[in-house]
Amino acid sequence: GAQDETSNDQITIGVTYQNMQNEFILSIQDGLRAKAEELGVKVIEQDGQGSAEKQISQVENFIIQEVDAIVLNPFDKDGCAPALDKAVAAGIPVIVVNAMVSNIEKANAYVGSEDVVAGEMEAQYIADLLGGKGNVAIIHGPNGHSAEIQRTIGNKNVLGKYPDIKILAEQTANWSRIEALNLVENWLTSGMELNAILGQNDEMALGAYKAIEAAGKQNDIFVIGIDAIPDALQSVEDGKLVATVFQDARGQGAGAVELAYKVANGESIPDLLNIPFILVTKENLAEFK
Amino acid sequence: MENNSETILEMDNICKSFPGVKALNNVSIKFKKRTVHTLMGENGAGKSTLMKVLSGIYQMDSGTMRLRGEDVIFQTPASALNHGIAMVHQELSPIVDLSVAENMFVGREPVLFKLPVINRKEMNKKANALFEEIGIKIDPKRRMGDLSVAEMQMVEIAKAISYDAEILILDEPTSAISDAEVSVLFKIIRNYTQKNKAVIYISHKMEEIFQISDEITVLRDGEFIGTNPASDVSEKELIKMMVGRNLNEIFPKTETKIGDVSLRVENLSLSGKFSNISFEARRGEILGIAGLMGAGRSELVESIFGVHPPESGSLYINGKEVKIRSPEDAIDLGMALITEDRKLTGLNLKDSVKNNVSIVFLKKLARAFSVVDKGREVSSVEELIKKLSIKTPSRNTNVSSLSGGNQQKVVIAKWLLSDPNILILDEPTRGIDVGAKAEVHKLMNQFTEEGKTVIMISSEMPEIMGMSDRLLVLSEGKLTGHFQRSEFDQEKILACAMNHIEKESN
Amino acid sequence: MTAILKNIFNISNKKLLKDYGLVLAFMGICLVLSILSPSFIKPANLLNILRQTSINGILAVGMTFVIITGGIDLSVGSITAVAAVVASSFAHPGEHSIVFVIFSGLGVGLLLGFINGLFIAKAKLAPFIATLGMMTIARGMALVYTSGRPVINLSDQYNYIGGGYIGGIPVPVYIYGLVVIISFFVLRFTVFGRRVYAVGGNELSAKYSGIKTSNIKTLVYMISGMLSGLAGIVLSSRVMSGNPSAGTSYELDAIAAVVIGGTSMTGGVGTIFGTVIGALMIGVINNGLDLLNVSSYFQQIVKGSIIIFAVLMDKQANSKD
Amino acid sequence: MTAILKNIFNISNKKLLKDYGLVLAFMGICLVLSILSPSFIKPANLLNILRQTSINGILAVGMTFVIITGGIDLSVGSITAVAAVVASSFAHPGEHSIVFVIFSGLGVGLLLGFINGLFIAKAKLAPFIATLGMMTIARGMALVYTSGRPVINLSDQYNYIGGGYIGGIPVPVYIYGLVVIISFFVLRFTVFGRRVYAVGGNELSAKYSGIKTSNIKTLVYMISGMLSGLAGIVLSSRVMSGNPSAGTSYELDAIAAVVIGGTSMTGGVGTIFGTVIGALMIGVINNGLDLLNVSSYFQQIVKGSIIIFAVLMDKQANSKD
Ligand SMILES: Nc1ncnc2c1ncn2[C@@H]1O[C@H](COP(=O)(O)OP(=O)(O)OP(=O)(O)O)[C@@H](O)[C@H]1O
Ligand SMILES: Nc1ncnc2c1ncn2[C@@H]1O[C@H](COP(=O)(O)OP(=O)(O)OP(=O)(O)O)[C@@H](O)[C@H]1O
Ligand SMILES: [Mg+2]
Ligand SMILES: [Mg+2]
Repeated sequence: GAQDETSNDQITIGVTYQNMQNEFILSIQDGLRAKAEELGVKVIEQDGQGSAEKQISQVENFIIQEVDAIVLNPFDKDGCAPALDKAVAAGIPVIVVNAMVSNIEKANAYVGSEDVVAGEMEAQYIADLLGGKGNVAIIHGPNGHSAEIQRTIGNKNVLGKYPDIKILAEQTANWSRIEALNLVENWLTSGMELNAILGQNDEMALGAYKAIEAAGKQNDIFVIGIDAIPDALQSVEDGKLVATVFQDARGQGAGAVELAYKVANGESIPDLLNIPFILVTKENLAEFK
Repeated sequence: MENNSETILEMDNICKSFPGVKALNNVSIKFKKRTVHTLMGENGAGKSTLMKVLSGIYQMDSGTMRLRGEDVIFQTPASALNHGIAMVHQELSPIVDLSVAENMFVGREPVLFKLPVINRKEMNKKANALFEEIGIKIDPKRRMGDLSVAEMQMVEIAKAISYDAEILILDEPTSAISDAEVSVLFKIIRNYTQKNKAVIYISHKMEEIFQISDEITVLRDGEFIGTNPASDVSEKELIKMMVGRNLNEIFPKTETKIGDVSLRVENLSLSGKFSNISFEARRGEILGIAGLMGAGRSELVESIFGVHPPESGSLYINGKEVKIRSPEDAIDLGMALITEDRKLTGLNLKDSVKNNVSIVFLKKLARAFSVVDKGREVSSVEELIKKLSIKTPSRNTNVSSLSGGNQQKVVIAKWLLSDPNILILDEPTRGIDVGAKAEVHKLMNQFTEEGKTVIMISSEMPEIMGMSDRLLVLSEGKLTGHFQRSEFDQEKILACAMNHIEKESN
Repeated sequence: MTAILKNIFNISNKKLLKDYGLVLAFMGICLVLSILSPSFIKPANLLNILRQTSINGILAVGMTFVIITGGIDLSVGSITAVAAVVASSFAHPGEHSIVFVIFSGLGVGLLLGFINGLFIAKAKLAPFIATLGMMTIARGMALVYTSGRPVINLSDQYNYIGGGYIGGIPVPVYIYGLVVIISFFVLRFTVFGRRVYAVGGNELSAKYSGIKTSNIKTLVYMISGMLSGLAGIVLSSRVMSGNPSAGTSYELDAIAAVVIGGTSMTGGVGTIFGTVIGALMIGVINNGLDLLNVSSYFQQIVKGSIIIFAVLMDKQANSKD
Repeated sequence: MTAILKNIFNISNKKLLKDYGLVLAFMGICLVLSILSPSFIKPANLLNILRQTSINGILAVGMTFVIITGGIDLSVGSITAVAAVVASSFAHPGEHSIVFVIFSGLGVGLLLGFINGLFIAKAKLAPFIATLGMMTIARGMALVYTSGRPVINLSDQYNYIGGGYIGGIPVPVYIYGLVVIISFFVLRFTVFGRRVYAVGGNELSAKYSGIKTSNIKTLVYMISGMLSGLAGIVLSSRVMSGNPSAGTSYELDAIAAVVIGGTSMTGGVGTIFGTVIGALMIGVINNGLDLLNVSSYFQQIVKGSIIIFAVLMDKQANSKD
């Protein structure tokens, strides 16, 4: 009985998330669901499971189901562009949330900010801590994935400005804590003299910190992450991670569904809802817990 | 014969070694056209190896082969086939999911309009024509895996013949077929040699050999012993050449005291296989079960042994009713079943002689934490290797590298080690040499002397008549005859075996 | 139900019968989904399913050849990625002819498949190891080739392959259909096809019959490689970018489609028809669960259970005959 | 080189000989890495390698049992995740005794393995299908159990399992060592172990020899499941969080270790010793490439090539005898 699809009175919004095995995306979902309930809209949620191709298929399914609007949380900046094209061609409004697509101009609105900024923010904080001088390593997300690409661009945009900061090593740990832990253990035993490690997400930063702690170098190496997951916030509070980068996931989710609701009702909406990144350090931690 | 048969193939000083074994040592044989040349020798003498060298499966270490006077070396089976040498292998190797015709023509499929597209019609027609010509009745469209072992063997033979090769090698082709089919085969072989071609034949069955051979070569331990015209040698002489000593009685039945009933079977039925079978077997007795291929004998004993438990009927051991739901139950009740197909159900070809022999016995070798008592295991296995004179470089050799007959001995050893009270043997001497055969028969006798029971299935009339105290005959799943030793008569037994078939044809 | 279907499909038709348990399971799933979600049987959705199945479907066809010979190809996902980035890199607007672009993708797939074949057939490596190695190597090659960045800015012509329509039907569906028809024919009616079965069914016997088994084996990996190349082209043109991380873990879905379709992992047995049903079943389940808006966590539980259940049902049906 | 080593290892020792190609390849890799990176042979690094290998190593041991019976277990990674989240959920400070926590992880692994076993041994599903289904289902279960969020805030006691040291040696290394020793013993010296080989070598013949083959098969999946549970405990305690997406694609590394170690995918053949070398080889390569700071794109190419090369070398060595 719950499947009476698109009854005329209720607005239905299709949402495709990039990957629901990512804690951060779950927070977007939380915000989105809460807001949707408040607005009384029906949401059809799909998990892209880390595949642009899947997200395109899901948007195709939304078109078949004749949803009133689509919220697209793209996994792949380029690969998800056809999804947007298809929705536009079918006359369904699209709100893009949290991550970019290359043809963003076709969307009705973008909610969030660019990953490049997060990469810049963490690199800047580390550069400042190091006083513009020192050896760093970067732990990347999975090679070729959009967030990895953009955060890397951001990292390098900043580090490139400091001739005295050397990137001694870069390696992927596929967003995984255990892989980062193994990687940093190996780096440290190789005698690499590091002053800071940039994790492109918190899971990897936490793994890196664990290796550093075990090697007794927690006072020598700064570790920073991105996402502000609860575990990372706790770690910042304990003085372990020096900082993490917070993105208002709940705010993004809520904002996206709200814009989708409005556009489905024919209201006019802004084409950009900027929800900026915020650097979380011990000082401002209280706001995020 | 001699005058119009010229030499087609000479094998000269062929040597071939495997790790730990010198399988062939300077073997030289000449093969002639229009001649059936039989190779004989004990298990592991090197017969199959020599033929595999000839058909391009193994490469000889040294020696020369001259085909029609020209030196040849076959690097692959394909090149041997191209030179007109076809072989039926000792071990069946059907491609079960292809049709009969596809199996026959694999590697030289007839095509449509010179395209690489199979001409199925043509293929089936060719197969049919060949089957008709040589007198076998099998639908070429059937799936190979659905055939019985005997039918598969006939298909393999037909396949080899269809190459129309100059030299046709048959390595123990009759080990899986019945007398009726053997006579078909012999007709085929005669026709074949008439066409100015040579046949090389390998078998352990004496009567057959004298029936079909023109010349006989004996190998022993990889060495050439001698070639003789079949008409010039006696069975005794051959055996002596093979085993290097005199071997007198082939079926040395000893008289034993026949005791109580140890196994009683009542109204056993399994639909489609056999129905209403009742019999009893006594201590100290060898009970033979005769019948034609496919009569349901194997199914019956497998059923008793718990492999496919019967649908109805009851079993009594030593007078007590028992339920046997699995081979494990049967083994626990002191039964052993030596199955007919060693490759399929008898051996783990990926493991060593030792591990194959001890697998059933392991349970009794277990000490604390079910750890295997290795010392006892090794000594019992070694004892059996000696007792059955299993020809193997060591107990740790993989069984797959043993000759066919020695593999059969490993199966026998495995079941002897489990020390059963009721020993069931399904074609136990298939593919084993005269010496080993005598050995197996001696073992059966020893067994009964100890007051144990033996049930034996055999398709060889002399064997089953020679060894049994009593004989049951099965035909199409029904008991059609029951003979005391004093009443044994080959014709009567055969009549019972064909009971149903005759009724149908009348 | 079983009895009725047995009557409808004439029992004497053995071939059909062998597959009918699976077909029955497949139809059952479709029926349930149609009832639960009215969108499911809309023609547009059925086309969606076909298009969404096409990539895995193409890979599964190649995998069928490999598995019938008793092998396995774990590298299909990575080869898909290599072909995707190579073809894409030539597919910028106005640079190369579309024919050249397509051949580059197919060619690179064929080449990597050939290397797989060499290692397996000539160097006699276990297929699992050789293709596992290739899986890692090819992924690395795709990353090195692109420096880890997706190849973008592709021509409209190229995009037509994955995104175009002919007579209202998506182009990938035609491509998939063509692949299926040709493979079906090859496997069933050609000398090569029968030899694939012979090699998988009993390699020794095939060899003794004079078949160059190593050639057959090399060829099946080349076919699988080439079809992976094709999948890479379709995929990259569908997402309009050649991503070096594309195709990750595609091998599992492809193998699953083949095995669900009744092909035995030990070789010698299997059909393209079964594989198509297997791939469609996976596609239908993915699509249906999305339509029903089943939470993605439960989706996995449901999907796994359906696969097990479908194969169980197939076994039941077959064992009863 | 080969000749010298043949002399050093007395050739008559067959068992060693059979594995020595692999050992040689392994030693070769270690030698090269020691030369290229002086850090490689530091004791601290060797301990690192052992610790990093332990999780895959434990899974590979269970996989060895399964593969020797001729099966495969694709669900190990997902069962690892289920055990990780279940054990973690009981491991908050001061909530449950550590023994209970450990048993919960092992128990859930055992249970899921038992279900695998039932489907394979009793319902006669192809192991590939049954465990593929379980792979998906168990992953879904881990996600549902945690609502997709990692379980954090674990007790120090729990942390000790993956992060502690005894006499300077990491606890996971002891755990791995114990698993190896027990399994080696079981497989080699017990009746059960011998039956595992018998079932894998020829199931029918095993059956006729009075072995309850379905029990043996069920048991090996239970062992694999339980060891996956153990791996989940070690993993989650090592990173101090029970992540439902942990262990993704671990099955491939585990299978690779087993196959590199000389166990045949067709069953009947294999040793724990080989698997240990296989797992260590993967661990050493991962570690060495990190030490050498090889770019992560090239790492994949190098890693794949080394695996192929090592197995080739093993084959060479064995075929010469
Ligand atoms: N592939 C192989 N590897 C190792 N040893 C082998 C191999 N094939 C045969 N042998 C050995 O070579 C010897 C000769 O074996 P062969 O199979 O030729 O005997 P045979 O005369 O055919 O015996 P049977 O009558 O039992 O078939 C035996 O000792 C056997 O163990
Ligand atoms: N696994 C099986 N599947 C199908 N049919 C079988 C199977 N095993 C045996 N049969 C058939 O059952 C019948 C009885 O076979 P069985 O092997 O018991 O005969 P037998 O008297 O022992 O003859 P043989 O000397 O050939 O062993 C035959 O028609 C045979 O083809
Ligand atoms: Mg022989
Ligand atoms: Mg029989």
